[in-house]
Amino acid sequence: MDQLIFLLATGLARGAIFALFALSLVLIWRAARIVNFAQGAMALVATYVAFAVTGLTGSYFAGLGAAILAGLLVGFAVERGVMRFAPAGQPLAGVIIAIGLVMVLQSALGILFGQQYRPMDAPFDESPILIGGVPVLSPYDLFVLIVAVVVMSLLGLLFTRTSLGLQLRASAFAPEVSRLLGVRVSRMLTLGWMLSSAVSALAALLLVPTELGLNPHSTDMLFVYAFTVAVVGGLDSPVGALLGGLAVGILITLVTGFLGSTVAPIAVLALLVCVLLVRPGGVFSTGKVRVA
Amino acid sequence: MSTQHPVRSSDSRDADPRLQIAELTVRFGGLTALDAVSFEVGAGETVALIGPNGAGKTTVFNSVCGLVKPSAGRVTIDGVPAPASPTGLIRHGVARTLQGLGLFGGMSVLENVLVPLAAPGRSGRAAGPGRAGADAVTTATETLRDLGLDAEAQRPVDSLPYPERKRVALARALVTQPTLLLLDEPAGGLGAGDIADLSAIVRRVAASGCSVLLVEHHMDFVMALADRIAVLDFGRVIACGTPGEVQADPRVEEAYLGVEVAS
Amino acid sequence: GEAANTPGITEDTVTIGTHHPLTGPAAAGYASISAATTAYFEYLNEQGGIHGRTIEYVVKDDGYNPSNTQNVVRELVEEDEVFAVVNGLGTPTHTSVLDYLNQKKVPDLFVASGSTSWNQPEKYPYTFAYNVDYVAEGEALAQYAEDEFPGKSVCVLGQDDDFGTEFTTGLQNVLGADGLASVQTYSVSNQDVVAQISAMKAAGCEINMLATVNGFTALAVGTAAKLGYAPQWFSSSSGGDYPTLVTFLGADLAPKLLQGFVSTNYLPFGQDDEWRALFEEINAEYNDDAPFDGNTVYGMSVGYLFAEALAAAGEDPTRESLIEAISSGDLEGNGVVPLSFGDDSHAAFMGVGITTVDGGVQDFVGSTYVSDGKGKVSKDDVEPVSLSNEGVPED
Amino acid sequence: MNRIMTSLTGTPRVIAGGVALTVLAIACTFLLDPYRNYQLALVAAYLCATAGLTLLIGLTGQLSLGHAALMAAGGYGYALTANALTDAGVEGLPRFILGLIAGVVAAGVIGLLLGLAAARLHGPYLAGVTLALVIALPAFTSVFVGVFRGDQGVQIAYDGVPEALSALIAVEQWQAWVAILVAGVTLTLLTLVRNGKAGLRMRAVRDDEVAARLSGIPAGRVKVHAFLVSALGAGAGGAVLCFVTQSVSPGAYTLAFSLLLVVAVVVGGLGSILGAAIGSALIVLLPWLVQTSTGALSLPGELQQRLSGNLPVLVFGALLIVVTAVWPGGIRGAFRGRKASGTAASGTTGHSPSEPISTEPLTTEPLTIQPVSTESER
Amino acid sequence: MTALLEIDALCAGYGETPVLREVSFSVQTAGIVALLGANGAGKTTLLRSIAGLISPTSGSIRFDGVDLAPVGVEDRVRRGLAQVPEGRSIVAELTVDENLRLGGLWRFSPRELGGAVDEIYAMFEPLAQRRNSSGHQLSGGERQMLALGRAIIARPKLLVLDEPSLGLAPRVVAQIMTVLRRLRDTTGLTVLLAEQNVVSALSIADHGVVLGLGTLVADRPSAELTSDDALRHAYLGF
Ligand SMILES: Nc1ncnc2c1ncn2[C@@H]1O[C@H](COP(=O)(O)OP(=O)(O)OP(=O)(O)O)[C@@H](O)[C@H]1O
Ligand SMILES: Nc1ncnc2c1ncn2[C@@H]1O[C@H](COP(=O)(O)OP(=O)(O)OP(=O)(O)O)[C@@H](O)[C@H]1O
Ligand SMILES: [Mg+2]
Ligand SMILES: [Mg+2]
Repeated sequence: MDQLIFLLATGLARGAIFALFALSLVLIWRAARIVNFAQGAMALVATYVAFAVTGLTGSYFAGLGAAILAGLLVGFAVERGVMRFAPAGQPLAGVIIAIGLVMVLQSALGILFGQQYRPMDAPFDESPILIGGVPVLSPYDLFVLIVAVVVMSLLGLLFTRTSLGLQLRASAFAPEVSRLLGVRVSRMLTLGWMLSSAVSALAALLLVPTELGLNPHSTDMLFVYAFTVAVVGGLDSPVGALLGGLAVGILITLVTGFLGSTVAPIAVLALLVCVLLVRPGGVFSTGKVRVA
Repeated sequence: MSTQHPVRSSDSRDADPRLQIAELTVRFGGLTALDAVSFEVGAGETVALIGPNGAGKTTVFNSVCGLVKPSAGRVTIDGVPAPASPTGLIRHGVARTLQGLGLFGGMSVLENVLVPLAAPGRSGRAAGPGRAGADAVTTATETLRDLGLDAEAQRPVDSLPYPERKRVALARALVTQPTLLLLDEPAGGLGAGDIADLSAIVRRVAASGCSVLLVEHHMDFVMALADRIAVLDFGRVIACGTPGEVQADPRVEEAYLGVEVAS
Repeated sequence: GEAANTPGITEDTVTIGTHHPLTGPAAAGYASISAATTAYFEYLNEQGGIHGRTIEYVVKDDGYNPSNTQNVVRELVEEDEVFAVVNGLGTPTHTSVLDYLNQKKVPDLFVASGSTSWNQPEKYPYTFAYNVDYVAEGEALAQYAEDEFPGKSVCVLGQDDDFGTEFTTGLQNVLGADGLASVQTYSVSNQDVVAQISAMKAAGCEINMLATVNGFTALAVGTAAKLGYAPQWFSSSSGGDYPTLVTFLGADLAPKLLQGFVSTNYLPFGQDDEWRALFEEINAEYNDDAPFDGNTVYGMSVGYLFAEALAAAGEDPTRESLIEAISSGDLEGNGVVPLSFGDDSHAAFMGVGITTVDGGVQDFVGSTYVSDGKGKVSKDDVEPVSLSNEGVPED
Repeated sequence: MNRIMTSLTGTPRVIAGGVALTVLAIACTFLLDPYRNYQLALVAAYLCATAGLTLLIGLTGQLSLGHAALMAAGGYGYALTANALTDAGVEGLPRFILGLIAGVVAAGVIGLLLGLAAARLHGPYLAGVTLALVIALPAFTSVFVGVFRGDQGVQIAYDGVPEALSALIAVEQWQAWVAILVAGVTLTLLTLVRNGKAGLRMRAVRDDEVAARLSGIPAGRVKVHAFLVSALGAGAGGAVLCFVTQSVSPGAYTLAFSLLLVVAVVVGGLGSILGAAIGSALIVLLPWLVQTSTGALSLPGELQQRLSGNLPVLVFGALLIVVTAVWPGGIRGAFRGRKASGTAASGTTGHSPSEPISTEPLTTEPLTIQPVSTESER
Repeated sequence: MTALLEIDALCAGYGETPVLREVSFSVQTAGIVALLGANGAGKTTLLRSIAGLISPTSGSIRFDGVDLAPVGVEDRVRRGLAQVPEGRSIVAELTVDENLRLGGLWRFSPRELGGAVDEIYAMFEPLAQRRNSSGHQLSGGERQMLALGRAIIARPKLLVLDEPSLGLAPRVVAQIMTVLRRLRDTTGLTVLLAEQNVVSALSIADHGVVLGLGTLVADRPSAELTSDDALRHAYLGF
């Protein structure tokens, strides 16, 4: 029983990170209608920057700030420098370019910093607090959860409540029409990339201390699980990303705890299939569209 | 043409109307798009369905085609219930054009018209692509010729001017040699000249014994073509009768035609 | 003479090759091995090489992906025409080229993995193992546990592949089928072992056997610490390299967390070992002073063993003479236990020395366990091979 | 008229073409050294899969990231059957044929299941499921370790060159022959599907599902068929790959590999079999070319080591970006493009005016959305 | 009375295919000009060039005295040049309300925006009923109304419409025409209106410009156009 509670708690914390990264995928989907396979690699670049900054200043939060800043910059650079050139007529082109980008970034990092892991310390204690003798969340886990929820709600507000969010969505759905309405589409696109990239950087930075450390492949699995999370939740729905993330996080931890880690990916696949068979557009998909 | 649209055997003609819509009701969430709509299209008859925007005209079509599920009411074709899925329509001898174009953008004109003929169960699977394919091409080419499109057969459909594209959509419907043709705003966006040609085509089709149900906002076109007109407003049939009667009907005037702005 | 038409052999060079992960997730743990081997060969070549031939070591990256391994190994054999493949790394990767190399009759020497597959002389006459196999390691550690910590409840955390399973088999050979209080597994793709460790804690495990790579050893120990759980750790040599563990756990924490950490080793890693001293020099001079750890010793030792075999293969070595030289059983190597090569054994080591960490220093405790390959381990005190001729095998 | 004529009456022509190309390819093997022949065999094996994939993405707009898993299914199907037969004393050709069939069937079954899901999903959602499948592959092999032998995978007995030929050719060349033959058959069949009615139906569903259904095309079934067909191709590819390398293991069928297959078909030119061929050759040869060329430069110690692995990946990635940016329609499209750029589509259907019209379908329903949202209502 | 829009010797096309040849005319402030011509005459091409979606091969477009050549699409809108594109281009994924707000964003403060939107609802009551449904669900006509409302919400100087009557019920067409007329009379809005529906277009236009196969064939007061039978039969088909 205690074991169960503990696993639930840790799963929650893990899920929060998935959720955050999934959110960044939702962002980019909403802003550019593309699933960005380079998201992980981009986040990693920012995380390396953060690592360097923390190393110099000794302050984790300086690093955190740096990560977000670097994330914004990377997003800007990628959109203006690479994605711009994705040809319009061929929708898959963007995806292929993203894949190319992954190769470039990861190998570049490998060349610059080598393949070995660079351990990173968490800003807070990672040993769980005991509640009634039962170990639950660690302070760091709490920190992660809080950050996730805050970022989530801020972005939720941005998209649904502000006119900026409205413009971001419009330019993603119908660039030409939006331009005819005076929306600065290309600016919106860049902005979307920057936001999304920053959020993913944040997620990666939160993940690394819980794992072996920084390495050109630290975010590989994070991206994969986050993508499935985003799909489960519905790629257009930040709320879906949050709940989906927590669900997948808990699922993985529980399965690992009771059935063994090997089964976890199968469980995720099962979850995905079940959800999508019931709701092909993800749990939080908006109602069906008129066909004719 | 007459070989193109063989007149159905006379008995089935006077037995049931080709299309019968009875007490048809369609709801989308809170909104009632159709409210107990009833009317018929007799064999060889041309009926026009008019009404304000959002009145439910296209929804009527969608219900006939099995694209939306009626909340209540019946749709029967030649006395048998309309198929639940659009896929079955052709077997009932029904063909429809979509409001707007709905063409297969990545294909040539001929390929567009070939699609209905490539549907499973048509021109025998056993025959395999070879033989049946040849027939299909011949049929399709004939249809294109009838609509004066044979010269364009190989052009990518996207590269045609709008009126031609509109006609390709019509050809794709006619190629299955339907006995009931549903046209959703066939004249939309066409210039006077093209509209005249269109009327001629529709007349020809009707003359060959094919019933036509058409939705159109272009009044001269409708009045000239239709044997009868049904008027929808807020999902209800507010008038039904000959063009003359309908045009005279004050409610129609008020709900739909409106008064031309005096310059 | 014969050498003329032997692949990879010229008047003054011997070309050999290998496949190692230099990129991809697996690269982190292993990339430094081939560098060390290369460094040793450079040192050797400066000393004049073997029979006047210098050794060219072609290292191909396979990213730990079997299909890449198949490509690069074929390239080594067909294009680069290597004399032998030496120290190809990884069980899944090397398994995928095992048949190919033997069909092509290419010496496939000193495979860098503890799988028992490499020791099948009849089926794979050209393949020779290097690592002590996982079963033997498991047996040794289990035996040591029984000798030194009698009556404690033993558990295992293993990688979900042959490494984990064979190691666990070894443990059970000694402790009995039901001798393990809890068996946990992890997969490398998921760097979160909280669930497993908390399960071991819940099961009241006192001795935790680890069939883990270094990174996951660190994860396991670190996670346990966070959970306020301090069992006795036993680790296979593949994941028990103290210098590497320090890089994960941090120089301040590692000595505390790893106090009393038990592991195995079969190579001259002892603090005051003369081999180690030599290797440190070579590392400083030919490997631009890369961090010196277990991989360094491992890589250079493999290099030395190959050099010794090549020397024994004669003036004009052929692939056959090389195989004979190794099967003859005359090679000594530089291990803490003697080599077990012979006509009916293609295993390099059947025994291991036990190491422990004390005050941040990892060293042999002096007890050595040797497996008979049939589930029996015996403690015996064999003499480590001593350094001679500056680590350059005499022709 | 030609394309349609070939498409609907050209069955014999397509077969003749297939035979001719197969013979040509086999003739080429005599010009190549063993390693090149091995690479040729790889290209042929990949081609079976990419051809199926290009059909799926190009003709129905369904994006699958799971074709690595389907190839793996083919590989395991082949390996397990071949081993069983070996134990039963069956050898040589019969063993190969039966193994191949088993592989294709295995992939087909999984493809069918995926297809059933795919019929309801679209764009990124389908991509998500298929991606999860690939990720779960190693897990499956570890859970059913008894059958699939975990990450070590299954090894099979090696077929040498038949006596008749053993004097003439090396084993690599023989393997190349087998691979080419299988690829030849697979591609011919796929081409027939593509040019025939089935292909027309798929494209109709892709271009406008509603219009297609109104034309009597059962959209759902067509999508499932497409997935099945392309899975069969992948299965054949996996089986051949297993035959050539005598082993199949999950480590070889990673997400990266799946993505590489997609890269191959897109860079080659979506919907075009020739494009798939170009793409397959590209993903086999380009990394190796770059590898060798970058391997040429020699640097000291650790840096050398870092570069040796990473530089090729970096260059490959960069090339990928450039090629995609320069040739929207893929390399194949680049050739047609030059021919066709005279005629241009009217803006209303989402083709940008400048975009060349080609009978090769270039649009799809992918991870990025088409500008359908602005399209005039139907 | 000054010209708000001046088109001078404009040539434009797609790729190598030229569509417009040397088209010149001007639109007076607070005037309503009907742009007529058969399908394919080049009306849409002309309007897209004015909006900046197509860059002319030669010739100039001046709006409010400035040459538009260097001005980007968004900025043309922000200078008061609004366009209702051909084919009911709304953002189908957004709700009716969001579509309208989008139109007024750059113009109004969030506070004013609400009011502006309500004015549009007052103009087209069918939209008011569907305000929260997504564009996907709208009927053809509803979409057309939305597109129009969204263009005028920002109170542009010049309103360019490409076949607004397309798919609209006669009553709504009449309504729209009256709305345009009223806007012109009250706010001094200038209108350039491409139409197939010649009759209703000329019913409000005070000037007619006729395109034939990409060249200008007539530029006269409406009254003259309707009375010139030759022209009517040749290009206007009634
Ligand atoms: N799938 C749907 N979901 C929700 N509402 C719908 C759907 N389809 C139609 N409606 C609504 O039902 C009403 C009738 O729509 P319909 O398309 O039938 O109108 P219409 O008569 O064709 O109008 P128009 O002449 O403008 O095409 C409209 O208010 C429309 O918004
Ligand atoms: N994207 C395009 N690419 C190539 N040619 C085009 C494109 N769009 C239109 N054309 C051609 O340019 C010419 C003018 O088209 P345009 O749409 O401007 O005419 P229009 O007057 O608007 O016709 P309609 O009344 O049907 O809207 C036509 O011949 C058309 O085929
Ligand atoms: Mg309608
Ligand atoms: Mg137009």
